Order: sequence, then structure tokens, then C-alpha cells
Amino acid sequence: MANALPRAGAVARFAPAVTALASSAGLVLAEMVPPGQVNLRGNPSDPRFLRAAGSVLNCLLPVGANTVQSTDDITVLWLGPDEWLILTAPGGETELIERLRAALGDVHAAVTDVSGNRARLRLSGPEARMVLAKGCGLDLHPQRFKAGQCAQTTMARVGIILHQLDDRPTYDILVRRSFAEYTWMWLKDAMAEYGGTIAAG
Amino acid sequence: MSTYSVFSLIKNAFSNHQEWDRAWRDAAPKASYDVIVIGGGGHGLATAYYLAKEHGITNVAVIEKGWLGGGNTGRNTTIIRSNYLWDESSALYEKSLKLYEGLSQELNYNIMFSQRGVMNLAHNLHDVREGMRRVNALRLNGIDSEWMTKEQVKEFVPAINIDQNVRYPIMGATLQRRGGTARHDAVAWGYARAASARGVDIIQNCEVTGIRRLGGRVVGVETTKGFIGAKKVGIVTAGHSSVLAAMADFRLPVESHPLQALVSEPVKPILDTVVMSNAVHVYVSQSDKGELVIGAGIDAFHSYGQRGSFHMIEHQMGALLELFPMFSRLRMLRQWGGIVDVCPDASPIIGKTPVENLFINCGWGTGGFKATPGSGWVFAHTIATGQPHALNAPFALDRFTSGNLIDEHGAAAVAH
Amino acid sequence: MTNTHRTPTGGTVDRSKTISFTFNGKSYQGHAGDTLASALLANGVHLVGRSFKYHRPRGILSAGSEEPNALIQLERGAHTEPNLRATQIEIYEGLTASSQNAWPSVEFDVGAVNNLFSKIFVAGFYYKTFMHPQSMWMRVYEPIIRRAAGLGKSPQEADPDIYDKMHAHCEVLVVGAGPAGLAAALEAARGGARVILADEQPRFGGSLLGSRGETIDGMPALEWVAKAEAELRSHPEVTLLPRTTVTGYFDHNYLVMAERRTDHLPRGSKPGVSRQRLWKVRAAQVVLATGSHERPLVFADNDRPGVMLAGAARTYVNQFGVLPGRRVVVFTNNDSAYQAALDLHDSGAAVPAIIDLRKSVDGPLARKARAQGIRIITNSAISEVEGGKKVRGVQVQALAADGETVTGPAESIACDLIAMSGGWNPAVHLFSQSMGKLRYDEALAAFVPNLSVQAERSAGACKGSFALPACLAEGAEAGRAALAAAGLDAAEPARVPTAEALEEQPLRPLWIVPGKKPVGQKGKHFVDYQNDVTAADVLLASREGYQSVEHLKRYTTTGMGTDQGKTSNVNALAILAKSLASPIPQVGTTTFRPPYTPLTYGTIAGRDVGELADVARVTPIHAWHVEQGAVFEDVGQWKRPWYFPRGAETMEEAVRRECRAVRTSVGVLDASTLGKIDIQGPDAATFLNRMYTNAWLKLDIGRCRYGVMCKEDGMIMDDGVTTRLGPNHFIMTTTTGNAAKVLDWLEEYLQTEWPELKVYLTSVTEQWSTASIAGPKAREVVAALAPDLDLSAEAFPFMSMKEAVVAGVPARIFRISFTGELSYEINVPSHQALHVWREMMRVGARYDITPYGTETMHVLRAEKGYIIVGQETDGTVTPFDLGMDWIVSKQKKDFVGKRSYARPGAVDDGRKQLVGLLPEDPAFVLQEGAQIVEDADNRTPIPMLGHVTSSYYSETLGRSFALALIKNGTNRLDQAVYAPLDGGRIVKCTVTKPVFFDPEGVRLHG
Amino acid sequence: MLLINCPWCGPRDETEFSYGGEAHRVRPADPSALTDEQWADFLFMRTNPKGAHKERWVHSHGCRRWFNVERHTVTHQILNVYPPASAPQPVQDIEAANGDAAPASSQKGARS
Repeated sequence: MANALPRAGAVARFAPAVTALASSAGLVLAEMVPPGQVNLRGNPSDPRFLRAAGSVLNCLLPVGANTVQSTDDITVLWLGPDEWLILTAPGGETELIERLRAALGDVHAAVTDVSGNRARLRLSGPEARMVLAKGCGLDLHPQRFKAGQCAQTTMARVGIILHQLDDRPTYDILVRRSFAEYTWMWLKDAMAEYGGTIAAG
Repeated sequence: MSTYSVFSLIKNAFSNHQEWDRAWRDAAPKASYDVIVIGGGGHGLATAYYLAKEHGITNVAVIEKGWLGGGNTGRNTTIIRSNYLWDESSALYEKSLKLYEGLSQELNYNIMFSQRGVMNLAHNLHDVREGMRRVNALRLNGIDSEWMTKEQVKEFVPAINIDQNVRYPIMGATLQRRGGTARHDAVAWGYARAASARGVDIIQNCEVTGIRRLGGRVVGVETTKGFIGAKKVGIVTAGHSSVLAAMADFRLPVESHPLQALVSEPVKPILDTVVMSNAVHVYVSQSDKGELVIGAGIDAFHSYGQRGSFHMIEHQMGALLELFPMFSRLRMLRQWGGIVDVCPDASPIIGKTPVENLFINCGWGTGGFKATPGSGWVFAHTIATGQPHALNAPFALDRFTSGNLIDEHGAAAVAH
Repeated sequence: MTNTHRTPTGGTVDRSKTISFTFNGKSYQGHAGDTLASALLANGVHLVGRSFKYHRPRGILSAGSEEPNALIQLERGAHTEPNLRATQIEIYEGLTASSQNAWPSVEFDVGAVNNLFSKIFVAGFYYKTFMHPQSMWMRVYEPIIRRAAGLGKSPQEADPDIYDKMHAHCEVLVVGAGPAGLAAALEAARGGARVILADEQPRFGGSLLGSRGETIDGMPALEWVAKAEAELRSHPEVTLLPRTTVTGYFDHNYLVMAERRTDHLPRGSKPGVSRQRLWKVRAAQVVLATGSHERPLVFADNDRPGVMLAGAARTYVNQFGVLPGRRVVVFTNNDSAYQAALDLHDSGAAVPAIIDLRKSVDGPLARKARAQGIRIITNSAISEVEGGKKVRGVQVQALAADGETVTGPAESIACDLIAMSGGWNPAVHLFSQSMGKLRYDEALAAFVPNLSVQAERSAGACKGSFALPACLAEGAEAGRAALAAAGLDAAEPARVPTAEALEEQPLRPLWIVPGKKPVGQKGKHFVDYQNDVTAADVLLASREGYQSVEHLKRYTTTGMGTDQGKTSNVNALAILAKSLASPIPQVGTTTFRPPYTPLTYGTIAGRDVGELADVARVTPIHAWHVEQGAVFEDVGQWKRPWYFPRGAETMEEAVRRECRAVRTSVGVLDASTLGKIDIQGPDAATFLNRMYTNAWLKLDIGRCRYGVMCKEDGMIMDDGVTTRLGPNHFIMTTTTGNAAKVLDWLEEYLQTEWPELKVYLTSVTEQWSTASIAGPKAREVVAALAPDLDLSAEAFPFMSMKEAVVAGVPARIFRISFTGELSYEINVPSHQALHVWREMMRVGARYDITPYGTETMHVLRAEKGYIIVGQETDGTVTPFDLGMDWIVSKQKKDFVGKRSYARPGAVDDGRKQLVGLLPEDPAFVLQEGAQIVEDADNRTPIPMLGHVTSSYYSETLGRSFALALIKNGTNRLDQAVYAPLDGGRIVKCTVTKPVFFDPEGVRLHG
Repeated sequence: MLLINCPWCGPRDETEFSYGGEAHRVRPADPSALTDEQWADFLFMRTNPKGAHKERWVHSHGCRRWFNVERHTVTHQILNVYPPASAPQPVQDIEAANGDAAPASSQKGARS
């Protein structure tokens, strides 16, 4: 049941979702086109589970706290000691789920399509850290939270998954869809003093 | 005890106020008493006062580990109201409110009870429904209560924002005009003075360290000033009830939590009503000194530390400015915390314990101050007669076994 | 004539920049770098306010945040702010300020009549009067008290400024950028630590800003400060925050700071920039270098304008180039005031005398003063102050041997300023807030830090080390120790800045300075300036038994002003101790509570105002609802369409139309807000069986079942439909408001009670967006959307689920109903939900598909007697009370809540049951929340049977109806009960079963 | 604002967690076998100590795991944090945990 219909961004009322950020010097915010998202639960001390998941994902499951593993096709975020979020291309989740379920067989695990669950906001630019610090209590100093790390935390009353992509720094903020408009408004407000802009669609 | 009045003030002015008596005698403990009340807060002092006044029992000691009124009596936001949902609760709090209405005169101590009205705001349909339910229940119980439209709210409280384009617009409110505030310390001091005048011993800086029993009956208390015998003992130690219960080897359905409050710098009168909001979680009044007195909910965790976390205050201020945007430039002057005993049904426990002649009065949660006179009155009755008064019979400890809880959670989602 | 009191040179103000401002309607000029206080003093203005109770004229006492007197109403209109300290306001062009608590003017204040009655207005007088007659309190006495109290005025308009917040983390937070703080920050920074250095003043330097002549490392002190600041700036991990007050020290080294970002600029000149910022700092280590506050001496009429702290006088002349007086009498009990005398003298002021309470003085400072020709009068006191609105002179008398009285002839000395010093209190406020324990130091006659609880250390004056070399050494040591404690290695040996030590002689604490008459008889010995508390008040309180420090504070209000007693606490405590003949440490100390200095509410709220006040959760269809002109209802944080008015329709008309559409054709509800939990694992059915009251082991795949979840006390907590997707796979729905709570509840049981169960839960609330299509034509609409799906009742019966492609999108369709109609709930991924919705509206148009909101949903479900958790239930209702015995399994041995049904309270005769009510007047809709009684009687009190939980007009029934919880309700069917309403109307109602429409469920199954 | 060291995610602000009250209360295996008093004791009675308190927290805005904390109820100092024995234990050695789960050649490692 591959589904090629376009995917609406969660803040489409304010700005269209984009597929990539244009490289620019300043502080920029965008919603990315909602990626395929798969929630994976399983016991990491069960080698069968790890083997099955690793064979489909073609990478190790990140079992260290707040870590991320990536291949060209997917990104796997550690959410907890038995939970991961797998991001893939929009529409890629259907096949991924089928493959994961097939590989896992009767291993006790849960594979769930959550592509619609969260919006992916991207904040990039030299002041991005300051913007986040206005609402997020995590220590985001480059020595403490680096590119390739993720965390489930809160920002401005909202639960988020924060994923640092590069040293610019660029962050992905994965937020429940119904909270996305609020999060967007909050980020826009917090960016204002740094002259932040919204990425063109 | 000399009588307080404007004439006694003038008279004393001529002697440069050198002749005033002590407000209460600071007593040394006797070997034994008919009744020992553990806890010199408002409830304990009121209990001692009514034991003497209503039941003629004057061989009474109030034992306080620190200074009188140093617990929640001196740490609350001084709100008085009786607009509780259930019949049992509203009857008890109404008894208290009625006693408050003549208390300054009865005690000859101005407790500054000011019936400026207590308003509970409704911000959504659920609030409206619950408000109506409460207004009707109170009215049919003979307790004053009314519903106000948002326009009436604005007329009554001109500083409030009833703009409907805000996140949580005001849809209306309930109002109890007889509700209000009182000077909290004065309630403790007034009861102390009146109880002392009737012969009650008030013993400060004396900590109870054990409860001595013989054959399942209480016989006295161990204290930092030695053993003091007693025929009957009442525990009224809000915040520390579980600690005292543990001394008598029983447990309570009580958890101690921090409850924080704060005041602004004093300003000229701007708010004449007590305004409360469950939905946005804040309540505010302005004291006679001009300070805005503001409270909110309890911290989630257990604590005996008399302080909570700052994020509670942050939330509280957001809520306040939602109701009163004009207060944004005013400033927080002082912030503090108390320890409240919280029961699973948000109602108090007043009655017997598993130990004979040992009685307990606790679990008032966030609502103890308003109950002070009524609580003391029924507890004195319970101790004196050995049986609860009809007003506190429903609030016995055994309701947790029978399941006959008096669930006031809807009533007390916001602490006050 | 301006700046009459400005010295020709000196100070750090920028004399090239002149700034105009207005005070009490009069124009003045000052310089950049001036505070309002220094600028007023430069213009010879001392009288700035009136006191709280007696309306006594008051001047400027201090030069910092401890100021109790010089409180100002700053600006007008929306920008106005009460109670600001003139000593902290940086002047800016166009500043407008005025005195408070004075009418008609600060010069002539009618309220000063209170001073005449001050003999009566003693501490606590209001507890003793205003009681008779009772009615007069509210009507007369209290309004007068209220009007008299308060200081400044609240703004009357919304705040035009914005505020924000910032989280910060560091290894070392240094509070205070005086010599100790700078030395600490330097050591920590050199070790590579993340350092935050915050100071409440606009410039770094602390006490050095007001000093003269001191050198550090061989250079003038301010040069050293500049060099230190430059070095700190060069370390990339150092954050320097001037104009930032650390106001609160909370658990686990969490500190709160307020940064004033634009207050020093003309109002409105920095649009978009937050005016004040709240910093929330988690510091591994804290160095407190918060300095100290000078104590006033408690002598008769020590509150006259022109009585100033000696240290402040020194600051005015040294930092601001302002002579606060031309003829200055210095009054002291310690050496520090000699510095002020010398600097003032050096700047051209006459210093006719230093009056020293000590029996003799012969330290280096005293020798220096004598060398300058300044007369020192030892063992003497000021026994009277001359002058009302301004000091004109003093009378000096010798102290008796015991220091309790003055003796001998009085000497008059003319002066226009009294610079006093009663010693210094270390600023232990933050240390005390951190729960550190204090110790009383006899030599300093002050409290100093003793036992730390949190990861902090004090250095310098706040630790009681007042001498500059000690401040520098302790600062460097503290910075280094903090570095080590934070786990960092110092890169180099400590570099302790050096300064010259000046030997000081011990002070003589004389807590009440005797005057001509005994205390309380003539002249007022003020302890707390702001609250007008005198030594006599303290003694009175003690006499009346208010002898604990807290009683004293509360009875006299000492220390309760906006300065929080920074200048008064120790004096009050000492006088109390003296009255009790107890040592000070035995009497105790007061608790310092946050904030250190008052903090605007705007700062604490930050951006949590206006549209950011709270999250507004919206569904994927929200944009469409807005387009359609929906009116929204707040349900928890959600915005849900309440109804969809067409044209000029009222709500009632819209709801009737929507109801009609569903019952006669087809309507659609956005049900996306319902909670959805994906449940997978071999024990999933077992788990559901334990959490729900009914049986779950045998549900077929593809079938749905309604369930009720209770708490352990047996009371209903939530309900919803759960569907079996596979042998080990379920999808649960919850109510909108309880979605998160139910997930938490289930996780808690799984993890903490039954970890052996193999079940995984995943929230999919927002994965799926839900359109609930209901009505006789629902099947036609779904058929048009999903042409491949067999929708026959046989293939797709009530309470079952099918997967299908709907408008091109893979969907789950549940045939369940909350309206009593044929109904399908179409779930599609949220990111394609709006597309599906629009398609649905397009294909449904031929059936006049009608969007409906929550109000219509409520009416329709109530007609069917379906409950809403939170409306028919309130945490005290069991399934049995709702007549839902059928949903509580008798077979299951245990489930959450079961045991509680065996308690006496659960089977009590007095319990209420859910019934229907039909008002006698079919057009009258009862109020929800109306109470029900047995008799048509208007008396109160009257026993109540229960209350109306839901009440509507039914378009379908053509009449009003209600649901109610009523005592013994099931036995009252067809009987009359009454609802006495506010206003006297009594509505007669007939009790019915709580199902009003299609009781057989024909339409559901159709 | 307490700083709580989640056994899995590391130290986080209190606001990321929810409090779960007294720890080590175990739901009776067979509630029907209890007297009303015993059931009430389980449901409602609490030790509520002044001093060290073993309590439960859940990292609601993080990994959603429940764990135990021993905290002093006067000073608020956290004395100990420990996950329930039945919970998945925090991982220290990532490579070892994965074992031979995936071919090393496919491993790209942590990256942007």
C-alpha cells in the first residue's frame, strides 16, 4: 500500500514544508517534509532482537543513551533503553515496517508506524543554541551535546526529541504534530532578536 | 488580661506603652494535664481555647516545638471561604466561617477578617458546569454563593482581563461574598491570648519526641523538656502529622508536600476581591498592607523542607498575568513554602486514632487556615467527649477503610 | 543652577554626557553613569519620599539595593513602575520620576498628621482596636487602612515590554564582581572552566567603584578591575553579566538571575529586545562574593533626610563625584567610616567632627584623620538631630559608663549630612537561601556563613572578611577550589592579587544609641526605615511576649519592607536580644527567602504570556475548521470545534441543524483528539484484562469492544473502544482529556507491577487523524471514499474494523458509534488527513454532509445515554452507579479496582445512580449543575438527592432532557423530582431511564 | 528545581519527570484475600518519613522509564538512584551490547 500522496507539514498554515535547507549564513527555521517514522521497541539484551533489527537497518542499534546511528537511508535515534525512532524517506516506512516485522518474527518486539505522530522542525545557524536555551534546560554546550546526539526533553512546555545534525549547529526538533504550531510560534518569537528567518519553500 | 480597645491604647500611650501585659503567658510544663494539644498553630490553639470555653477543661497544655503559628498558620495566603462541594465539607467550613465572623470581638483581638468576596473563575465549559453545580449545592445548603457572568466579573474586579481572545478566556465565575481574608498571625495570637487567659498553658520551644502509652492508652508525651503526663492527647501538627503518628506506631493516609506562596511589593489598592482560578492555576488577593498575595498548586514531591521548586512560581506568574496583564511590572518581594498534609480525597481527618485517648486532626492539605476556628471547635468537642461531633464524624480515619471518602479534588485542584 | 553638589573632578560618571530628567515635576540634569539618587544629590535634593506609616520626610540612605527610603514611582502610563530604588535607577534622557506615598506633595504631605498620633500607632496597634462595632471594620476602618498602606501605584495598563528567559550551565558561577568575585572568576577562567560572572551593578568592581586610593597589584584598583575584566573577556568560556542580580538560590545548585537589559535606556527605545531576562543557571559550583551591607546606627531621629550610611556617602563622592553634604558629621562605632570622612574631606567637604561611640581610637585611619585636622569625639553619641526635612545639625553628648545613657552637656554641631556606620553585615542572603547555616561572629557583631549544604563557597566581605587583601586572597582561593571541585585542573599556580592591608580597630556594638530622653519618649530611634519600626516598637513587642524573631518581624513588620530588612535585621535582632538579656545567637536569626531583590512578574512569566501562554493543540484538520468559521472549545490544551455556525446562526440554531443532519442524513466530527495507544506483545490481551473491568481474552481479530478503566479505589477513570488488530496487537482509544494520563497509567502498571508481562505500548494519538462519519447516509459517503470496501452489515458489522484505502490513503475504518447512528470512524495518517477530509466533504456534498462540533456530539450521545467521563463522572462514580453493571466482569478474579467494590462504601444505600430527567416544560432546558431535591420546596437548607450532569434541547425528541446522578435513582423511575433554581424557580422533572433515543440500537446495527 | 539523574538518560531537570510516591509498595497478588483494613492499608497508608525517602519517579519527557530514588525529604539531597531490577539496565559498553548484531562493515557510526 505504498502511498505517494503528498504529505502535509504540521505548520502548513504558517509555512510550507521543505525538503532541504538552503545553505545560508544566518539563523533559519523550517519544517521538513514529514519523514517516514517507525517506532521500534525491543529488548537490547536479546541478541536475536539486535541481530534482526541490525540486519534490516544495516547498522547497529544505538544502545548508548542519547546516541544516533545513521546510514544513507535511515537515522536511528535512541529514545530509551528499549525504544528507538527510525527516520526514513517519506513513504519509506511501509516497506521498512514489513521488513522489520518479517526479520523479527516471533521475537518480542513492537514495530509501529508513527510517521504522522511528529513534525520535524529544523533550526540552523550560529545562534540556534541560544534560541533553544531560551526554552530547553539541556546543557547544549558543544562539549556536552554534539552533532550525532539526540535527547528526549522539553522545550517551552513541549516534549521534544532534539537531534543535533552538525556543528553549525543545526538541530532537528521532533515534536508531536498537535504541538507543532505552538512550537513554531515559540521558536519564531525566540529567534526574532537574532534576525532569524523562515526557510523559503 | 487587660482588654484591648482604642481607649486602652490611648491610656497606654500616656505611659509610653510600658504597661501592656504579655499577650499570653509563656508557661513551664506542669507534671501532667487533662489534655495536651501537640502543635501550637491556629488549629491547636483554637482547640485549647474551645476546650476551655465550650467544655470547661482548662488544665490544658499546648506544646509547640518552635514558635506559635510558625507552621502553616503563618505561611498561608489567608483565604477564608466555605464554598465546598460536598455537604459534609461545606457544613464544616461554614461552621468555621461563622465562627470567623465574630472572632475579633470574641477574642478581643482584631484578626482583620475582611469579607471582600472570593471569586472562582471559569475558563471552559467544564468549569462552568462545575461552578453551577457548586453554586446550587451551596445555595440549597443555605450558604451564600452566586454565579457571575464575565461582565459581572469585570464590574466586580475592574483590574481583571475578560478579553475573549486570550488563551483561557474568562467565561464567568462563582462568588462567595462572605468569603475573604484574615490576618493569619493574628488568628494564632488571638487564640493564644484568649486560651492563656482561660488558664491554658502555652509551652513554646518544646518538641515532642515520643508518645508514651500504657496498655493501648496514651499516658503522656516525651518532650525536649521532659515527660509530661496527660489523660488525653490531641495531635494537630499539620505538615508533620505522619511523624507524630509514627511515634504512636500507626500510619496515616497522608503525604507531606511543599506549598509555595509569594507576595508583591505593596501598592495602593488595586484588587479588592480574592480571585482564584483552577484552570490556569493561580489565586490572588491584596492584603491590607498593599501586597498582592499569590499562591498556586503544590509541588509534586514529598518534602518537609518548607520550600519547593522555582518552576511552580514561573507557572504561577504566567497564570497571574493571563488574568491581570497590568501586574506585569509589579515585583515579587518574598517567596516561601509551607508543608501541607495531603489526604487522598483532599479532605481532613479529625477524630480518634488506633490509640485510646489519642486524637488526631490533620490532612487539611491546602485548606487549613480557613478551617481554623471550626476545626478547633469540633476537635475540642471530640477530645472532651471522646466522640466526634456530627460535623466531623464523616471525617474519621476509618473512612479510608469503608471507602466513604469525601472527594474534594474537584474543589481543591488549586491550593489555597 | 544645576549640579550644585558635583565635585569639579573625580568619579566615573561621564561628564561629557549630560542627561535631563524630571523629578516631582521639576527638571534636573545629571551625567551618564549617574543613578537617580546620585543625580538628585548632585542637585542638592535629599528629600525624596515619605515613610510608610508616619509619612516622615525621608532622604537617601544608601547607594545600593539595600535602600529602604528612596522609593520612586518611575515613569507614567503603561511604563509606570512603583517602588523602585533611586539608588539603582540609572538615569536616561527623559526619565520621569516622582515620590510616593505623599499627597499633595513630598514637601507638604497631609499624611504627616499620622506622626502626631504616632504615640497610638505603635507596633501592632491595629490588633487592639477597630473591632467595634463589628460592621465598621469592613465599611470604615479597613478601607482607611488600605488606602493609607501600599507605597506606589500599580500600572493600569498591560505591559508594553517583553521579557524572556535563558537556561545556562556552567562549572563556576561567581556572584558579585567586586574584588573577591573578580579574583575568583579569574582563577576559574584560567583553569578553562565555563564561568558566569554576574553583578547587580552596571559596572564591575563592586566596592572598589566607591573606593579611593586603594591599589591592587600595584595599580589603582579600578585599573586592575578593567584589566581583570579584559582578561575574563578573552576567555571564550566566560560569560560576563553586569546589571544581573542573582536573586534566588534553589536546590541542587539551581540559581535564578534577573538581567536588566534595557532599563538603563529610554523607554521603548529597543523594540523587540526583552526588557529583562530571567537566567536559570545550573552551576556545578558557586562562588558567593556578594559583599556586605552597612548597618545604620539606631539613634534618635536617625531618619532625617541628610542621614546617610557612611559607605554610601563615600560612594557618592568617589564613584559619582557628588558631595552628598558640604558639612558632614561622621557618626560611627567602627573604623570604616573614617575612610568616608577622609574622602569627603579630601573632596572639599568640611568634616567638623567624627563622633565615635568607642571609648578611644588610635588606628592608622584615626591617626590619618587627626593628621588632616579632623576632630574626633570619642565615647560620645549624637543625642539629637536638628532639622526636619533636612539635617541642620546635631547635638553631641558623652556616653555614660555603661553606654545606656548620655551624660554631660550637649554640644551643637552644625552640619547638612550625618554619615553613619554601625558596622557591616555580610550579605549572606544567597548563602542562607542555599540552606547554609550561619554563625554569629562576636568580633564583627554579624552573622557569617558557617556550614554549607550545597556546592558553594563564600569569599570576601560576604564571609566577613572586609579587608581588601583578604577579599582578593579568599576570592582567588574560592575560584581555585571551585575549579577543583568541578573536576578541572588548574593550568598554573594561583595568582593572588596583592593589596595593602590596613589595620582596623574593633567596633563597639551599641544597638540602641541613647538620646536625650528614654527610647520611645522623644525622638524616634528607627530600626526599619521603610516600615517605620522603631526601637521602642521592638521593645514593646518583646514586652508583650512576641519574643521569637519571627513573632517580632510579624508583629512589628520589621524587615518586611521592599528592602527585606537588609539594613535592619541585625539591629532589630540585637535589640530584641538586649531586651531579653540573651546572647544574640540564642535569639536566632531570620530566614532569608528568595528573591534577594524584588523581581518583576513579567520576568518570571517570560514569554509565557499572550498566545504563548499555553500550548493550543490543534488537529490536522484545524485549518479547515478555521476556514469554515468554527467556534472552538477548549478541551484540555486542545482546540476543538464546538459548533459550525452558518451565517447569522446562534449556537442553539447551529446545534439543532447539526443534530438534524446527523439523525436524518450524515454529519462528520473531527475526532482526532481521542487518545490512541498501540499495544503489542504476547501478553497484550492479559494486560487489557487486568486494566479494564470487562473481559478481553476472547475478542476476535478485527473486532472492537468498549471498555471502562477504573482506579484501584473502584472509581471510573476513563473509557474508550479497543480493537484487536492481530493475535498480539491491539489499538486502544481513550478520551481526549485523559490520553496522556491513561498511557502513563498503563506504563506504570506494566513497568512497576507486572514487568513480566510482554507488552509494548506506543502512543499513536497523533499518528492517526480521525473523521467520525455518522448518520443514515454514512455508508454512502464511506462507499464513495473507499469504493473497494464491502460495507454490508454482514461483511462489516457494528463493532468491527477494516483496513482500506480511503481517497488514496491507507486507512483504518472502525464501525463504532458515539451518536447512536450508523457510523464509521476513518483513521488516516495525520499528514494526509486534510486531503482525505476535503475529499470526504466533496463526495459527501450530495448528502449535504454536515460538519458538527462537540456540542452536537454531546447532545447526540446524551440522547443515547452514553456517558462522558468527567461529566457524568467526577472521580466518585463507579460503573455500577452508572447502571453499567454489565461492563464489570463477575468471572475475573482480579482487575484494577475490583477489590474496592467489596468495601462497605461501594454498596452503600445512599449511592447515586445515573437516570434520565424530563422537565415538565419540554421547552425548558435545565441548567447543568442544577441540584435535585425530593419536594417542591424553596426552603434552605434542604437535603439534595443529586445533580444534573448533562442537559440539552433535543431536536430529535422535540423537547428538553437531562441526565442526572440521583440517590437511589434506579428506584425512582417515573417519579417526580424537583430542581430548585437560582431565582426561585422550581422545575418539576420526571425520572426516566437514561436512554432517550433508539433504545434497541436498531440504527447502530443498520 | 531538582536535578535527577535518570539511570538511562542522565541528569535532567525535575520538570522532565513525574513523581510516583513511595517506592517498593507491591500490589497484593490476590486483593480479594485481603480484609478491608489490609486493602485500605495498601491503597492509602504511607510512611511519609521526614528524612531519607525511597520514592518512584518516571522520566515522562525522556525515556518514559520508572525508577527509584532515595531522597532526603528535608534537604532534598538525592542519596541514591536505582532502576528496578526487572527493567532493562543502562548500557555502558555499546559495542559489547550489540555483539555480533550487525556487520561492522555496514557501521557508519555516529554522525550528523
